[in-house]
Amino acid sequence: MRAPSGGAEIAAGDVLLAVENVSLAFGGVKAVSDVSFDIRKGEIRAIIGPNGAGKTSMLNIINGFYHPQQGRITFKGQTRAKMRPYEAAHGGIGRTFQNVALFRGMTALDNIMAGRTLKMHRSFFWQLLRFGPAVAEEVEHRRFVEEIIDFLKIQEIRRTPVGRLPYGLQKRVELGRALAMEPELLLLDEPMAGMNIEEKEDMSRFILDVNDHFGTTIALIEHDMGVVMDLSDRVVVLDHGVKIADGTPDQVMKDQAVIDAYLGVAH
Amino acid sequence: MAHDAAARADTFAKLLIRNADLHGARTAMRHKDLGIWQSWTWADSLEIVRAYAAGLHRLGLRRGETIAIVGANRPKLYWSVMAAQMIGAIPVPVYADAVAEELAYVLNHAEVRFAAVEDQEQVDKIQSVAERLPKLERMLYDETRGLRDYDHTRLYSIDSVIADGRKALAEDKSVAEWLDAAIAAGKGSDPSIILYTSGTTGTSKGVVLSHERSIKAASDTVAFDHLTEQDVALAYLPLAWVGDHYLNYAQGMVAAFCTACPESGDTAMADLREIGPTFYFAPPRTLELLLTRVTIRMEDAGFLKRKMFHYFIGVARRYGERILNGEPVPLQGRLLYGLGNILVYGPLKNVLGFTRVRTAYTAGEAIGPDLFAFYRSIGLNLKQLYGQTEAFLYVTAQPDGAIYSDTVGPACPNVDIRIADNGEVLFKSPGMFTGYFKDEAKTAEVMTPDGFVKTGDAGFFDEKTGQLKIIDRAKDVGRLNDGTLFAPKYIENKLKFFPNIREAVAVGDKQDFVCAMLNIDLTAVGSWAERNNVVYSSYQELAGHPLVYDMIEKHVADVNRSLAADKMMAGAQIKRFLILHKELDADDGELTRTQKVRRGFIAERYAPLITALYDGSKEADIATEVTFEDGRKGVIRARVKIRDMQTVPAAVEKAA
Amino acid sequence: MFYREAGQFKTSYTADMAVFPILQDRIGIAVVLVIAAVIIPLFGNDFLLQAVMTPFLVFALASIGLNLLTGYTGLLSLGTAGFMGVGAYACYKLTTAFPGVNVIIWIVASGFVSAAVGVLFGLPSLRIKGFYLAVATLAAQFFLSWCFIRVPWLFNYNVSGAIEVPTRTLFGVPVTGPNSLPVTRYLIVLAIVVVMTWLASNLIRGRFGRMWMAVRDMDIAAELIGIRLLHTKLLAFAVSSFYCGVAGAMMVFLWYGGAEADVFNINQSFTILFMVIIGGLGSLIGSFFGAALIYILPIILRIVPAELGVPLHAATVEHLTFIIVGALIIGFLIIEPHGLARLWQIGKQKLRVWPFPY
Amino acid sequence: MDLLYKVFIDPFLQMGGAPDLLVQTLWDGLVSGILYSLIALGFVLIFKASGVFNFAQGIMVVFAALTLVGLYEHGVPAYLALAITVVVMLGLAFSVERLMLRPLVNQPDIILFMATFGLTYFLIGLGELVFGGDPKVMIASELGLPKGAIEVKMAGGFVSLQKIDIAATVIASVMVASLAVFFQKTRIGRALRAVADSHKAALSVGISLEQIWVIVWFAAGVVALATGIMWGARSEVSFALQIIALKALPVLILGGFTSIPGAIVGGLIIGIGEKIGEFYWGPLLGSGIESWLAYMIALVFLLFRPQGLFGEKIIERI
Repeated sequence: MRAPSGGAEIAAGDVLLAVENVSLAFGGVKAVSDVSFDIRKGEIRAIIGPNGAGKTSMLNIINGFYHPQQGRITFKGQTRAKMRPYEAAHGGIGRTFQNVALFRGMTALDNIMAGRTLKMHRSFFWQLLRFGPAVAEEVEHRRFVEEIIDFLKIQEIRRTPVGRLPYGLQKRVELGRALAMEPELLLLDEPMAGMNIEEKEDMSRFILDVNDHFGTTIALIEHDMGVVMDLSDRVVVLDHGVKIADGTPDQVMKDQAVIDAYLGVAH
Repeated sequence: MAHDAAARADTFAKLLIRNADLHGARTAMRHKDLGIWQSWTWADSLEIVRAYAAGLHRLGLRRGETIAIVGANRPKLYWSVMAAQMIGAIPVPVYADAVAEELAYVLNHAEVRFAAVEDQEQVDKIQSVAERLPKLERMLYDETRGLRDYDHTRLYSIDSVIADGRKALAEDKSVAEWLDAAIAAGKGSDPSIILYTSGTTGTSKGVVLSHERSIKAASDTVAFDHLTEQDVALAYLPLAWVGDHYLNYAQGMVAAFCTACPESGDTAMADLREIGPTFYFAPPRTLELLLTRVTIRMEDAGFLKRKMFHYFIGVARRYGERILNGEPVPLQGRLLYGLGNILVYGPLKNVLGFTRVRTAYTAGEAIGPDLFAFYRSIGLNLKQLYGQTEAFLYVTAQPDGAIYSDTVGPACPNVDIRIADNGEVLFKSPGMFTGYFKDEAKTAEVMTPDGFVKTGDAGFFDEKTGQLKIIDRAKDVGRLNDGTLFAPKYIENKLKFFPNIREAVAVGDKQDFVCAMLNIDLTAVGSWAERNNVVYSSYQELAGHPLVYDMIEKHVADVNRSLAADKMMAGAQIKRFLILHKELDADDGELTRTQKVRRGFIAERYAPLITALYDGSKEADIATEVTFEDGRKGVIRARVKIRDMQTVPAAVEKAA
Repeated sequence: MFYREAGQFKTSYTADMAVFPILQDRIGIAVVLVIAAVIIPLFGNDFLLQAVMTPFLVFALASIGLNLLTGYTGLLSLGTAGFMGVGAYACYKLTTAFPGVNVIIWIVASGFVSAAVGVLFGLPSLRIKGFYLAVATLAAQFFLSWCFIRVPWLFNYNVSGAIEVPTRTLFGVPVTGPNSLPVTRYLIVLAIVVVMTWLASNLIRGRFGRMWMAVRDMDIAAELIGIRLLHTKLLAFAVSSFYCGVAGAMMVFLWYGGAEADVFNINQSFTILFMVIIGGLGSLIGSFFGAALIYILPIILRIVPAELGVPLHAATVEHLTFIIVGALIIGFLIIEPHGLARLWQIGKQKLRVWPFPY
Repeated sequence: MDLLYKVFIDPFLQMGGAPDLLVQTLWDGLVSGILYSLIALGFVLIFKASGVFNFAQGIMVVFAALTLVGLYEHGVPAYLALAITVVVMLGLAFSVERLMLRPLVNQPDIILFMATFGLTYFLIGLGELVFGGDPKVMIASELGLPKGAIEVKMAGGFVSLQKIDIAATVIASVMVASLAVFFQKTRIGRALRAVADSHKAALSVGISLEQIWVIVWFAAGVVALATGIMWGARSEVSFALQIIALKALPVLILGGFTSIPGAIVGGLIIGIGEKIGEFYWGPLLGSGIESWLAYMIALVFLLFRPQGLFGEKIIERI
């Protein structure tokens, strides 16, 4: 597949995204307070922490769905105060959600095709006639999407409305939709929540494949420590909106603060 | 007609070129991939195969060397076969599901230096036994997925090889010239392929076939079934099986018809429906599976629909086959059948993907008459053939209009068949193999001095139909004391065709008469029991129930009647039978893992019963050790009743 | 049962993405078109053409318009009639201002005017959702129908306050106005509806269709894959109003032959909303079914008693129709909330797997 | 310049110039506002308890009034007619629950919304079939409602207050008050509030969903009847009312779909707003702006407070 598009070129290993002293509050409630960390190009970065640690809020901040009251976010060298979600998408940030956010009324194929929206440019006029360039474009992207479908092994459910799919497959389709964007940074919010061992293994393999096949940088939230250990290069740990540790999986696992935090929630 | 020209082209490479000339624009191959049927014309195929062949040669594959082909039916693997043959190398297809063990044996025995495989799985499998394959140098793969960060010093993607060859052909005329020369140098007598017979009997042997023989045989059958470049076949049978190599590859090359490869094993059914082949082969097992699915799905249908379905299936049973065979049928029969065709048969065949099938074959094992009749009655031209790898599949095949469920047809064109005194079938055919690879001894073993091949099957020609009947493996056929031929499998199959009978063991070799030990089918008989409110608590109780005995007795009587019908077998009717108190079970070593009965073992395990069968006693006690699901061992004791049967005088002719 | 799909396989994405991938469907649609374009004009009487088919098609087009907005983009609108009115009045102004230009061009062009108005009233849709948006569109509805009464410029200061459709010709054949033939008008309506339906199906199968549905199903996720909500919603409003506008123009010019503001009142909006919901949200063919049921059914209800010679007061029939339609709407919603389109789908599926139940 | 003057200066000069007229207008606005509130109240009751956006509320008003008058015309004494009408509304509530809501339970809102459209059609047809389509005169006096007007001398002029309007105001207030009490104090009332949050909660109070639906629809029916009488007494009983009933929608927008006080306040804002607007600004646009002003007010308002007057800010989560 083609290389991710747009933005300043960043070599593997360099910082792709930097979060600096970011704080976010809803009304009085502090969701994230003064968190800083970075994500390097090409790595798999795990964000872990007990429930309500502000992990999802963090992702929402990164792709511009929430706007932090303080702090700055630098993505591909551009620091920005406020950004609309679709701008984040343009910038090359893909995303999947904790509780699947697919377009339920559409087939798996259309869902993934929708992920190509940004890459499609044929004018309304051509679309209207569905003729010449419009068709050519549609075919070109359909081909791309079919490769994703093949990659995720979801050929059989191509034409099934996603609403009818089992949870595990829905998660796969959602990953497919995110991949269709050819993101530079892929945010996965608990990609394995509620999956059985088998599905988890598949998903892990897919994530790794994505990472080395397309060289996509991945930030994921995950509860299953085993998975985090296997997948991630570096881990940042949040607790009650505060960063309590940051480093390689085993460093983090040894960290006392982390252990406490987890014992703290594991009543 | 394609097959005339085929005579002139004596190697597959030349055939490919001929097809590209005659049918350049016609589709040679399809593959369901990335959601649609990717297609290649004969011209495309030739171009690709030439490039591939050049590439292989540049990698170092030489004339006379072998190359293993491992994987599912995919264009690139078929092209691997063609490319290898084009430069005089010998492809050695191996079953994709073969375990590393078998794989190692075959690759080693065939001394392959090259292997073209489907994907990561196969690469891993081969690499796991790499140290036992000193000769193996290079591996080619089709699917890149997962192989990205493998060490690529000895690993190439097929695409890259083709690209490399294409480049060479384009840049350097001499390569093209060399290739043409290589093609021209190919002789019909050269070995075209080595097919390893799956090792049911001892270690597997490499059956060597030659270009001209394969092509000759294929040409004959192509003519026999009027296959043309218009036809389409779905290649879903294992690449390494003679069936696929014959039906799809050889016939496809000769008739220049289109070979379609399914997306994957599990989508084969759906793909079959989409592609709608005109030539179809399925082993009885598959057909049975299909029929069960049909019945189950119909059960969920509404009352009226179900009624209609069964009514018209009945109509089909009455008239269908006769209409298919072009026999006279009363007008109202034709009308009813026509109506049924609109309401049931047509749609049914459509859903199953048979709408366009002109010729369908089944083979491999005996097929139940009802099963066989069902498909024929709904208008599927299903026929039987008999053959084996050594014969390049075909020995006999049924011609349109002369179809019987219990015969396998007359000798194919240009095939001589002879029945040895011990009843073994011998044949001599245009397509027969040239020998076992690196195994003169075994080759000699199966060849008669005058050049016939021993099939190892016992059979005879049926007077009524003049078609061959295969009755059993030759070595299992015995004789009663009065000298009558006793073919246990033949009798057992007849018994097993009754849904109520799960397993059957016939005994009688060196005895005065034939006896049978039966297993009832718990589900079938169980539901029968419900309908007839027969109460039972266990298999044993049900098996012993007098009513069950009565029912089974009827079945046995039917079998005797049909045995009486042909006089070779008339003598071997069942005089006494019993229903075993337990189900024969692979865990107890009574069946093979492939669910075949192990006679010898059963004979000694149930010795008391067998003695009882012959000493005339009405019942017998038996104690057998069994293994339960949880692995515990236990002993089942039972008193088994024995029934005597009337035998039917051989003179009585069963109404055909 | 009639389907024979074995052997119908796709070797290109273009073929795979066709509107009617199955041969039998293509045949079916062809038959329908022939009946509509040849049989009916040849053998249909004026009543059928004038009072049944033409209105049915007009409503079908309006329903498609609304369906694009409500069914595909998930924006509930109660202002349909208003936008139709804009189309009608725009067409009237244009054709009276420039009599030279062919009226059919104006009928289509008037769609752009109502598209513009639609965008205007669509603006709030970024912040407002669901019923709230419905009320916003009500504002459009009432404001517009107020304009149709209070702005004499719109109806060229006719004392009657109504618009009279002038006679216009195409190749010398009168296509609008009192002395145009029903059959001519029917054929023009048919042509326009067929073409615009085809265009609509192109749109919804393409990128924009997916964007609309994405916004409908999960606007947040849509935004996060790079879809600009406002653009998308406004586009939906524009296209939807365009269709409604053309439908409105056709209603006045090719059906009524003249109209007062009251034609485009709130009840008209509701009627079309019914058609969409009963027909099936998010289905083009459903729009036709809905229009047929809601418009043609009452006609039948009116005719039947008369045919049967049951002496019923016209008013009584009128009331009964109301009752029955009301009951039917509830009934259909209970039987199949996803509308006739879903029933159609299910039936078709049954035929495809016949004789099997699934 | 002149226009700006007409829009921003002149109207206020008029107000200052003739305060009595201003008061009069305010009063009229207040009264119609109250009636809007009453209709809105009907919506709220049902929406709060069953999440159904009952489009038929408007027609229920008409239907109730029609039944009442119709019965009277058929010789039923006024008060008996009133009683019977109440029973009819109860019957309506029952059949709606049985034949419409129960089969459609757990369907998306839009579907239930549409169903109430169907109900509207049905009731229109039924009403006209039984009582005929032509406008009727409300039997106000027969029900002991006051007639005539009282002239109040104030602000250097006279303001005339229709007695019926005063009555309307009073009755409306009483009705709202009693509903409030009903919701706050009675067990069922609490259950109704609970059900708005979660159906289980309601069951825990020991009332089945079905019962609750019947109750709220009946309550809404009674409110409708009251509204019908008031409105009928002021103008006449006709199906035009159904359209006017739509005015309840902007009211709901302002007040929020679930807040009773909201409905009242919203109703007053709309009622007064449109009367003032019509009286002072209408002429600029050629009058009749009443028909849409309310919606415009709501629309503009929405743009600034999408969640309504009393609703609290929604934080979107994913």
